[in-house]
Amino acid sequence: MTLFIEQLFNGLQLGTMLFLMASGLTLVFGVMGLINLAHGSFYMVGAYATALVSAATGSFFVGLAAGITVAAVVGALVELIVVRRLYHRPHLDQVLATFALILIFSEGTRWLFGSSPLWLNPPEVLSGSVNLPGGLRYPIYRLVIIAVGIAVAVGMYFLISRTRLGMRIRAGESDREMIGALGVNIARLYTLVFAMGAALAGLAGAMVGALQSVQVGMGEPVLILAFVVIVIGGIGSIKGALYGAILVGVVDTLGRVFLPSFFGQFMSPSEAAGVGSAIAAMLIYILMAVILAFKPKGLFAAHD
Amino acid sequence: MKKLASVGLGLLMTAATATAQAEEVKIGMITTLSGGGSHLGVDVRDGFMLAIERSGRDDIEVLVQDDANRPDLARSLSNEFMQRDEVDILTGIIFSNLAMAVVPAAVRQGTFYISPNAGPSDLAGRMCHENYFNAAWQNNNLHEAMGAYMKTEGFERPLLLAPNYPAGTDALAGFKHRYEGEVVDEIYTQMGQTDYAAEIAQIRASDADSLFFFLPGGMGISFMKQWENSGVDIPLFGAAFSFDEIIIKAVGSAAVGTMNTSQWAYDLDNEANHAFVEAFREAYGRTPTLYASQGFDTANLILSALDKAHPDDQDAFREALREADFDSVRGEFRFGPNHHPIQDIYVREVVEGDDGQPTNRLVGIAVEDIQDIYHTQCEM
Amino acid sequence: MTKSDTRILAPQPGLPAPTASWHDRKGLVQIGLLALLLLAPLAAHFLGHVYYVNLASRVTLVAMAAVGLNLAIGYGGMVSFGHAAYFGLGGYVAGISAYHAFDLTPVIGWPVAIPGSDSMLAIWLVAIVVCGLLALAIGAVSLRTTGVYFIMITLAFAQMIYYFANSWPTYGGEDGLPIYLRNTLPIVDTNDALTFFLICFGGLTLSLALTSRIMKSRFGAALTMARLNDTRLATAGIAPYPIRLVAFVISAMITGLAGALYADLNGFVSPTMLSWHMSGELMVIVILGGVGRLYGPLAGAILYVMMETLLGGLTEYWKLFLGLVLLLVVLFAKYGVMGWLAGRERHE
Amino acid sequence: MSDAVLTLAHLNKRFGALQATSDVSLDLREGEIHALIGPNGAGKSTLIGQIAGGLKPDSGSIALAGREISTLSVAQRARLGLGRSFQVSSLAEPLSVKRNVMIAVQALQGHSFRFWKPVQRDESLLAPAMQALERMALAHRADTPVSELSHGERRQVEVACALALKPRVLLLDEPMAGLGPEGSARLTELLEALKHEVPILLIEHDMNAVFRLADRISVLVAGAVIAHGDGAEIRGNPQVREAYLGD
Repeated sequence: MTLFIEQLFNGLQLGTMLFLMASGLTLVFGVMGLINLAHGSFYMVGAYATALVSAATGSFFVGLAAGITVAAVVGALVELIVVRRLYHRPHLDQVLATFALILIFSEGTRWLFGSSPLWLNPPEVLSGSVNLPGGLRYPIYRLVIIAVGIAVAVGMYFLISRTRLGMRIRAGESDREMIGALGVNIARLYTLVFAMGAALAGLAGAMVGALQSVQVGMGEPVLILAFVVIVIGGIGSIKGALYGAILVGVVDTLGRVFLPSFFGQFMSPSEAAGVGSAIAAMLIYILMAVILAFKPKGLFAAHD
Repeated sequence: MKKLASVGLGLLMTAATATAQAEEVKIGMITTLSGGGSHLGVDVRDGFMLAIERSGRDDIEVLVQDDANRPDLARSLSNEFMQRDEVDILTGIIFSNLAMAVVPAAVRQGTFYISPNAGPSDLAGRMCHENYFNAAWQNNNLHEAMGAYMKTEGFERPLLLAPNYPAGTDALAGFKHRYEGEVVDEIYTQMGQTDYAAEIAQIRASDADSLFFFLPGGMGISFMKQWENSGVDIPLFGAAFSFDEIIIKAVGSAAVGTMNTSQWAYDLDNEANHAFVEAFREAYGRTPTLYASQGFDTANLILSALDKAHPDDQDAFREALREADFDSVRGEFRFGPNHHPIQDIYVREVVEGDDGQPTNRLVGIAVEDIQDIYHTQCEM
Repeated sequence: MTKSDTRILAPQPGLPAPTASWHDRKGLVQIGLLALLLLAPLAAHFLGHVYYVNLASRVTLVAMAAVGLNLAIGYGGMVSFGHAAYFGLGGYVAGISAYHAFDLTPVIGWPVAIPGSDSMLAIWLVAIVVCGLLALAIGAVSLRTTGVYFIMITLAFAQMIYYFANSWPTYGGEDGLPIYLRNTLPIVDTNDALTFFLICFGGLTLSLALTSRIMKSRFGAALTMARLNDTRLATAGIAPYPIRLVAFVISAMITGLAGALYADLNGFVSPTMLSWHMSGELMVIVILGGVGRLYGPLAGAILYVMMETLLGGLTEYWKLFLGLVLLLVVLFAKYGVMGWLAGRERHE
Repeated sequence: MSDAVLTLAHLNKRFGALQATSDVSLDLREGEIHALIGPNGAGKSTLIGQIAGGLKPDSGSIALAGREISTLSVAQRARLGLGRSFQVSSLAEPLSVKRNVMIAVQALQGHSFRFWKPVQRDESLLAPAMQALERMALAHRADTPVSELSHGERRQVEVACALALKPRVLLLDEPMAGLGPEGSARLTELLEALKHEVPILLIEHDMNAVFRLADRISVLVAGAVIAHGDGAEIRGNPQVREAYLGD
C-alpha cells in the first residue's frame, strides 16, 4: 500500500512537471493559435542556464533565477524574430518552422557547450528525504517540485481570472480580432504570453535538470509528453492542461510499475517484464487515442 | 538544380582523383558525434587520432563522419566510405545496433572492420567474420565480470535494472551468467527514460542487498542523481558504461562509493598507459575515458598491423591484426579465435578526487582472462 | 451561351491540354527533375561510382515516401505527423519476411503456417496491404478530429508503434533487424546497384503517375473539395469522411511501399524508421519541395539528401544549417522549391 | 397539404438557456416560394442548420417528400434532393466555377470512388454542370476561378451548385445579402423563373425581393413562427409590424 501511495506521489510529481510545460504550450496555442514544437528547447535553455550560472556562482537559487530569466528572454527573442511571422500561417508551416528551431537550438547548444552533459544538483537544503505520515519516505526535492507545480497552477488561475493581463488573455482566446479592436497592444501581449510560456518551460527544465541530466535533446521526450497532455486536456485550456498533466503523470507511472507484475500473473518474469514495459511505453498514447476517439476535442475543449 | 548537379559532378571528380594514389592507407571512421551518446564517439575519435598523430605516419588518411546514432545513416555512410572513398579499413561505431547495420555487409564486401566499442553477441558468435576484429570487448564482458565480482564479495540478493532493449537484456543475462545465483528481481525500464522515481520506490520496497544496473549515457546520470536523494541505502554496481569520467562528473557526489567493472583504468600501472593518459590530457585538457583508451588501442592495433602489411594484401594484414602485436594501454591483451579480446577485467571504485570531483580509482582484478561465451558459436 | 462555345475559349492556364505541359515551365521543370534523377546515377554507374547510384536510390525512395505523404497533406489537407509509421512498417515487412526466409522459420505458425519470403513482389504486396489496413484503422479514428488534434493523434499512433517496435524483442527491438541478403525479383539481379535504382525509379514514377491520375479523377475532385471546403462537398451530397479516409489509406500504401524498398536498400530496418523524427523529415521534404505540388516531394528529396550529404561532409553541426535553411524556406519561400522553379500552382 | 415537399413539424432546439427554435412547424409546396423572414437573432440560421443537417433538433420531425430526414447526415440529405446555398459564400475559391458545380453533378451520379477517368474530359459531368450554370446565366464564367468573381456572381454560382443536384427543394439562405439593387433585381428574376421547377424555401432580409417573390411568408421571432400568410396578410399583421418596426 505504501508502495502504491509512493507511486501516486511520483505520478503527481511527473504530472506537475508536465503541467509547467503544458501550460505554456496550451496558452500559446489558445491565445495565438500557434503550435510550438520548439517549446522543449526553452526547457533545455532553462536547464543549461541554470547549470552554468549555478556552477559559476555556487548557488542553485541564483542559477534557477537566471534559468527562468534566460528562458524568458530567449522566448521573447524567438517570438520577435521568428514566431510572430507564423501566427497567420497554416499549422503545417508552424510545425515545420518550429521543427527547424529545434534543430537550431539543439545543435547550437551543442556547438557552444559541447556534447557532454552538464552538472547540476539540487541545492543542499533540499537534498535528502523526509518521513511522511504512514511510514513513507519521500525525497524533499520531489515534494518541492510538486509544491512549485501547484503554486504555478494557483498563480495561473489568479492571473487569468483576476488580473488585467488575464482578462486580455481570455479575450484573446475567445476572439482574436476583438482584442485588437479594444485597443490592446496585441504584439506586446503576444510577446509577453510567449515569454511567459518559455519561462515556465525554463523553470521546469531547471527543476528537472537537477534531478536528471542536463544535456542536448533533453526537451524532446518532455515536449511530446506535453503535447499528449494538452491534446488530452483540450488545446487552449489551462484547466485541461492541469488535469491532463496529472492524468498522464499518474497513468504513466502506475503503468510502468504495475503492468509488468500484472503480466507476471500469467507469463514468465522476463517475458512479463518485456511485454509489460512495451505496453507501458505505449500506454499514454493509447490513453490519448481512446480519449480523442470519444472526445475529439479533448476533455476540456476551450473553444472550437 | 544546376548548381546541385555541378556539385554532384564535382564530388565525382574528387573521388576519381583520390583513388589514383595507391599505397596510402585510408581509414573510414563512422562514429556518434551528435545526439545522445555523442561524448562516447568524441572520445573514441580523440583517442584514435592521438595514436595516429603519435605514430608520425603521414601515409594514413582518416576520414571521420557523424552517424548521429542513426543506423540508417551509419549504413549509408559505410557505403559512402566503401564505394566512394574506397577505404581499406572501417572503424568507429559506438552502438551495437549501428554495428549490426553496418558490419556484416561491410566485411562481406572485403573491407576490414575494427570495432573500438560495440561488440554485439551475433558478431562474436554465429555471424563472426574473418575481416571483423573487436579491440574493446564483447558486450557482455564487463557485466559478466561484475556478476563474478559481486558473487565473490558475498552479495546474496542483488536486484537488476536495465532498459528494455537488446543490450539491456543481454547485460542482465551476462551478469547472471557469472553470478550464478538467485536475484531478487529484474526491473526493465524504458529506453531513454529520465525519471526513475517509480523504479527506486520498487527497489526500496524489495529486500535487495545490492543493485546492479546498466543504464548507459544520460539515463545513468539521471538515475544516480535521483538515487542519492531517495534515502535507499544499498550499494550500487555497474559496468563502466555508466561510470566514465564524464558521466560521474555530471552525476557529482552521488556517484562516490559506487563500484564498476572496466577493462581499463586511467590509473592502471603500465608504461603504455602512463604515456597515453599524459598525452591525452595534454592534447585535450581532460582525463581520458575508457572509450578514449579503446580508440587509442584500436588505432595502435591497426598501426601495428600496417607495419607488417598493407590491407590490400588481405591475408597478410589479417594475420598481422590477429597477432595484436602492440602495447595495449590495458596491459595484457590477445585475440580469441573469434577475433574478440581475451583480457583481464578490473574493478574500479568512484572516489572523490584531489579537485573535489568524483573520479575512478582502480581497486583490483574482477576476472582474469575473460573470454566471451559466444566464441563457441563462431565458425571461421 | 452554348456548351460548344465554352470549348472555343482560349486554353486556360494550367488546363492540361495534352501537349501543353511539354512546353510550359512547370512541365520542363518536372521533366528536368526526373531526367536529373535518372541520368545522374546512370552517369555515376558508367564512371564506376556505385556510391552515387545508391545515393540516387535513397533520394528516390525518400521522394516516393514523401509522394505518399503529399497525397495526405498536400492534396487531402490532412497534416499527418505520423507517416513514419507506414514507412517503418513497410520496412519491417521486408525485414521480417527476409529474416524468416533466411532462418527458414514461419512468420506465423498458427492457424496457418505463413513462411518468410525473399521475393520482393510478395513483400511489396504484403507491405501495401498491411500499411493500408493500419492506415484504415488509424485514419478511422484520427479523421474524427481536425486541425492540431489530427496532427497530434497521428503522432500518437506512430509513437505507439515506435515504442512497440522498440521494446518487442523478437525482431531486434531497438537494435533493429538486418537484412543480410537483399530480397530478390525474378530475372533481374537486385544486388546490382543500378538495377535496384531502376526498380526504385520505377516505383517513384508509378506513384507520381498514380497520384496525378487520381487527382484528376472524380475521387481527386472530391478530395480537393474536401480540402478546400468540406461543407461544400457535404452540401453537394458527398460525405467528406470516407473520401478522406480512402485518400489517407492510399497515401499510407505508397509510403509503406517506399519503406519496404528503403529497408532493402539499407539492408537494415530499425525503429528509427518509425520515429517522430522520420515523420518530421518526410514533412520537411514535402514542404521544402512545395506542398500539394506533384513533383514537390522529388524536388524536396533531392535538396534534402544533397544538404544532408554535402553539409554532413563539411561540419558535424550540419543540422544547425539544415534548421536555418528550413526556417528561411518556411518564412520566405512559402511555395517551396517547386514554387521557386516552376511558379505558383494554378488550379484548372 | 398533400403536395408539401418539405414539412417541418414541432421542431425545438435549445442552446443552454436559449430557446433557439421553439415548436416550429411549416411546409413547402411544389411550385412555390415560401419566404422565412425575421429580425436578426430570430433563429433563422439555426433553423436552416437543422433542415440541412448541420444541427440536430432536440425534438420534432423534418420530412422531405414524405421521408423522415432528421437523423440523416448533410451529405445524405443532399443526395435525397435538398439543395442549399449559404449566407456566407462557401465555394472553393481557387477552383473554377465549373469545378465547383461539377462536384454536385458528380454526387448525383453515384459514389465518388472512381479513380481513373479524368473529370476534365468527362462529358457526363460537364454537360449538366454547364446546364446549371446556364440556368443562372453564368456559362461564360465557367472557367474563371471563383476568387475572381464578383459578389453577385458568387451568389449565382451558389444557386447553380444547388441546382446541379437536381434538388426536390432549394434552401436559400439570404441569397441577396450584400448585393446592390442591380444584382438583387437580376437574382430575383432568375429565382422567379426557377420556382416552377423547384420549390424554394427563401430566407431573406431584402423585403422588396421577398414581397415580389414569395407566395407565402412565415415570420420567425425569438425562435417561434408568429405569423404566416401571403404578402398582404403579413404586411397588415400587427405583431409583425411590432417585431419589425417596434425596435
